[in-house]
Amino acid sequence: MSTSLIHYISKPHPVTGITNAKLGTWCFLASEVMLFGALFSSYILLRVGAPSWPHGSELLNVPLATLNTMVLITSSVTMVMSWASLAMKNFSKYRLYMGLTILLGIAFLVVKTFEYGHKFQHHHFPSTDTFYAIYFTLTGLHGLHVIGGILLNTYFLFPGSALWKTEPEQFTGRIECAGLYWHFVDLVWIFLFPTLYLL
Amino acid sequence: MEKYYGFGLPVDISTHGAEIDRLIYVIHIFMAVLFMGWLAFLVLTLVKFRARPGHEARHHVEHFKAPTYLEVFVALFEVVLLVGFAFPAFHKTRDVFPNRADALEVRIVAEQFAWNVHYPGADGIFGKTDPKLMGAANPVGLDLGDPLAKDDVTTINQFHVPVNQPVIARLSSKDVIHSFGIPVMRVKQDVVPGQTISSWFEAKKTGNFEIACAQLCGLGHYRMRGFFIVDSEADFKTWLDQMAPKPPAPPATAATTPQGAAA
Amino acid sequence: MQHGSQEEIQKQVRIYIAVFVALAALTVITVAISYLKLPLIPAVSVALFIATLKGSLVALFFMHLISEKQIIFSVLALTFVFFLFLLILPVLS
Amino acid sequence: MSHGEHSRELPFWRKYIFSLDHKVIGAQYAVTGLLFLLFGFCLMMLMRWQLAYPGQPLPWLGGLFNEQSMVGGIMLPEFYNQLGAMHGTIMVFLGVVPLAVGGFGNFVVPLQIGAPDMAFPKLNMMSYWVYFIGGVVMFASFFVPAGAAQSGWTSYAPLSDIASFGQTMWLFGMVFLITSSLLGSVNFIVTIVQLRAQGLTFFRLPFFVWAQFVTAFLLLLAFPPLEAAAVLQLMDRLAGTSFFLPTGLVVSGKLLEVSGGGNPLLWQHLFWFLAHPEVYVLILPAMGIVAEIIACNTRKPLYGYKSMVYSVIFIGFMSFVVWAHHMFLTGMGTKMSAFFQVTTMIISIPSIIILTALLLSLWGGSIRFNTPMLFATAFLPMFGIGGLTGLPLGLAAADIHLHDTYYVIGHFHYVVAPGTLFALFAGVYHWFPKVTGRKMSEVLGKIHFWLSFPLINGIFMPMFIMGLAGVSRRLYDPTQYAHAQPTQPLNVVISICAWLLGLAQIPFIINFFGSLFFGKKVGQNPWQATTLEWSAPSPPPHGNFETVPVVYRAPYEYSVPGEKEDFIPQTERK
Repeated sequence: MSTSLIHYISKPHPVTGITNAKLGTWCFLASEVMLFGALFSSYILLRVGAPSWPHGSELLNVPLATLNTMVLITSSVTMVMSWASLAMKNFSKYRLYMGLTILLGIAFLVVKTFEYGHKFQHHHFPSTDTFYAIYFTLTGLHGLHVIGGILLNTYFLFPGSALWKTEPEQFTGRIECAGLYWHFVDLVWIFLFPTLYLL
Repeated sequence: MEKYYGFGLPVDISTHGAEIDRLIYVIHIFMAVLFMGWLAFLVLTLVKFRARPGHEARHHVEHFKAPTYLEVFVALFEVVLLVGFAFPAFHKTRDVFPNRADALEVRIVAEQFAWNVHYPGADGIFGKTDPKLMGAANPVGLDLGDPLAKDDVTTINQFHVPVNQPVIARLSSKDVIHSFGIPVMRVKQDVVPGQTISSWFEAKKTGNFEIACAQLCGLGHYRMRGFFIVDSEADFKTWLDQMAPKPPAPPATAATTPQGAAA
Repeated sequence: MQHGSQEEIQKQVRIYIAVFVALAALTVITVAISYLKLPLIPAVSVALFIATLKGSLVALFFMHLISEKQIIFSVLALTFVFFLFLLILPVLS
Repeated sequence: MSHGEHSRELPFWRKYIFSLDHKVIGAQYAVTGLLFLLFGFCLMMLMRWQLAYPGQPLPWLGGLFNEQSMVGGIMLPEFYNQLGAMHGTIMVFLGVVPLAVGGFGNFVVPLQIGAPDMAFPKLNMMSYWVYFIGGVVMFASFFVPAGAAQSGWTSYAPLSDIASFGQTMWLFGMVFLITSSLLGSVNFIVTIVQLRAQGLTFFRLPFFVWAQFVTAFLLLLAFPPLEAAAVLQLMDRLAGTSFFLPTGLVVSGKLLEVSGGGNPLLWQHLFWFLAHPEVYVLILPAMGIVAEIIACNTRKPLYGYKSMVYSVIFIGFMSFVVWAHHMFLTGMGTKMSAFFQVTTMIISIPSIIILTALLLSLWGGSIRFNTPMLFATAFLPMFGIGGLTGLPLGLAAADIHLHDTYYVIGHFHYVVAPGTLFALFAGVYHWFPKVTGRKMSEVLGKIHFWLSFPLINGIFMPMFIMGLAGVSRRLYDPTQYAHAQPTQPLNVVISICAWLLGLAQIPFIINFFGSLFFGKKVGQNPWQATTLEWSAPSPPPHGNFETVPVVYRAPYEYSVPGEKEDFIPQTERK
């Protein structure tokens, strides 16, 4: 494998102090900031230009979304705990926390599905008005990110964790990067929640 | 007949166009001088420093002062262009509108692929319009029940204006983005659906010119051509009278409130 | 960060729990405030302030930004500037 | 350290198709990019027939098209618009960027920084294949009912919102291309930051690496807003939302059944937020290539290397705050337009600094006029014309007359065609020996250059005259307008030059493929150059270098007084 020739995969670079994967993940997150930033910016533009704009809490289910916020925050904690367990060389605890993170991610999606289903039942679709259009687009794109995170974490829970036996340091680094992504998804939700539901 | 179009800029019959043309000329002279200087230096260098027996490259080359001066000069010249030419000319066309009382106000409604022109008629006030009423017979969706609409004149692709009188055009689009361009008037303004954008101009000469759509608007973009006719004051009045609706309008279809032309 | 000793990580874990409690509390607060039905400007300011606070907690502690290396801050600073440029966009229309 | 034996064990499909080696991926990108450039060029040659001889049947080829495109060999306006939109899209996103960034960047950057490969080889492979899928989607869109996208490469809404299915394909294709660019840019940034050889400080980097570094940041941060815009437009087209559709649209006499409330200008803002940095994505790698070739063939260091580096960083930064100069005529306020006019004028200054530095680099040299140098030298005045003609367009008042005319077409083609493309040709001739171990034919190369150079000017110079006469771009039949008739003979001149330019590429194609097998074999450093890629064997083996390179010097140590040779490689101890 050509990867064996490349430096700073598991050990940090002596000058920058970080591994390749970590810098790469942060660069990727930077692009994600611009993606969601552009959508937030579009949201502001459309809202400012609209003659009237509904208050999110009148149309959306705030208690359910609050529950979902809690679920996502908790999953962020379990995610960071799974990394901490690896850093403390406790692999079984890692599996426990990682499994919990995945379950919480799925729980988030299930709640989201109920929310969407409820909207569709009442004939509220993306085409209904600009508010629903931006609501479905933003939460849908965020949902896709959650699905991506669940797939990634599942990979690291099962087949990907074989690396722990051969390259524990590299594996811990990978989990830290997966965590960065997962926390970012949480962070986006932290801004989406008040923007769409509370304002 | 005077030649309007050729290889250079089209003839300019507007009151404001001279400033735009002056800017275009000044900047092109500047560009030509700068480019010729560069090119002369390039050719000279390529000949002087070509590889040949007995000629060696120099590792250390003295620091040149000239490029710094040149760059400072270019920067200053750009400031002059902006402050001296570009800002005032753009400001004049976009911000300093003529007095509405002295001007002819028209609505231009663009569609795929025609220019609908809506004159307010004798009362000087536009009748109410509604997208729901738009159709082949009523291209701007004029509400015929509105008393203010009774004297309104609409044409398709025939834009008559009087000479020596400012014209304020309220530009809107029914479907996609078009761009309202009259080359001889040095007027070009994107027409964005959902918005009404105003543009003004004043013709100095009479004649028969054309409106061109400058923004890709679909498969008929190339033939979205309108006629822009500058009449003498008397001719314009005659034309407008001729176009004015003769028979009394049918009874009102809906209760309406009079609505003036929104600024 | 990942090379910290066991004790350091144990200390980290306690911080994570504290951050979690803070995040949960802030969520409750922001929802509670929304029921007050403040006028738009104060409501937006308060909600965005709390969201920024929560976001900073996540970024600083969960994402370890508090002890991160210079290069990552450089990337993020650049991104932040361009993010601000993006926000010029609504002003333009 | 030699891993040559290891790679030989790989089966063919792992070595050449799904390869993880940056050199193979670079070559894949370059060849695919060149093929798309040829395809995009062919689209343009078809358009040129309609423009030169509107309404006349296309000889010989006319019968090959179905009745959706041509009737009796006469092109339909729908097909013309498809050709226009796809020519732009293909040239920019499938041709130039993949060749300049994916091809040259992938092949040359790791070699020039002394790295064994890119930081993430698997990501690199994915980036190529995602790009490939994007290309296939774009290409396939010609064959769907009602054909490919036809709303211009800019895809302005609402026209694109109500366009036929080809537009949906275009959007999906763009999502793939954007994703590919994002993956690539992450890889470039990490590689350049982390994997530089020992001793290779940032100010010892070849200028080409700097250009690629800044380009990677532009791709990373400018593309996501377009991705957001593409998502919004897909929602408009597939889920019936109205992000770009205002209330009360009447299309073909019928009120559109949508909720409305959207804003058409939102698309333009998001699009140009990407597309202006994208212009610099096209030009910066080209500047980098030209700088390398000029330093090597003048046998002296670049003039003002540091000021060039600072300029390129400044350009990258400023390119994010000029986007609205594409939108002066959308009804923007004078204050805002003043802001963007000022930023536009500011960004011209670093471009002039780089151009002047490259020009002054020739002074005092001993210039070898080989094929790469001819193309690189021609880049300078051509980019000069392209840059200067941007000035009138950057001033809102002059833009009133010139906006959306052929002047704009002439301007950006001078930047991208005789500018960037010439630099890319120069790069192909320059690095071909490194990629293959063989040199391309100088005779064919010079024929290629001396035919292409006048012809390409014959295409784009007349466009300025047409633009000043006020002729709009994207016109299927310009003779419909009285003001476009006097300049119509120029359209014939342009078209003939374009077709001849097509023929002038034949020597290049023969040279490219012929030299793969029959080119003169060369050693590792045929141009006596100093940068690291020339310290590796030609072609470089898997892992690139036979010994791990250590750098002791600045990138362009040519003609140092008192030295035996007129070049000192970066790896040579002081």
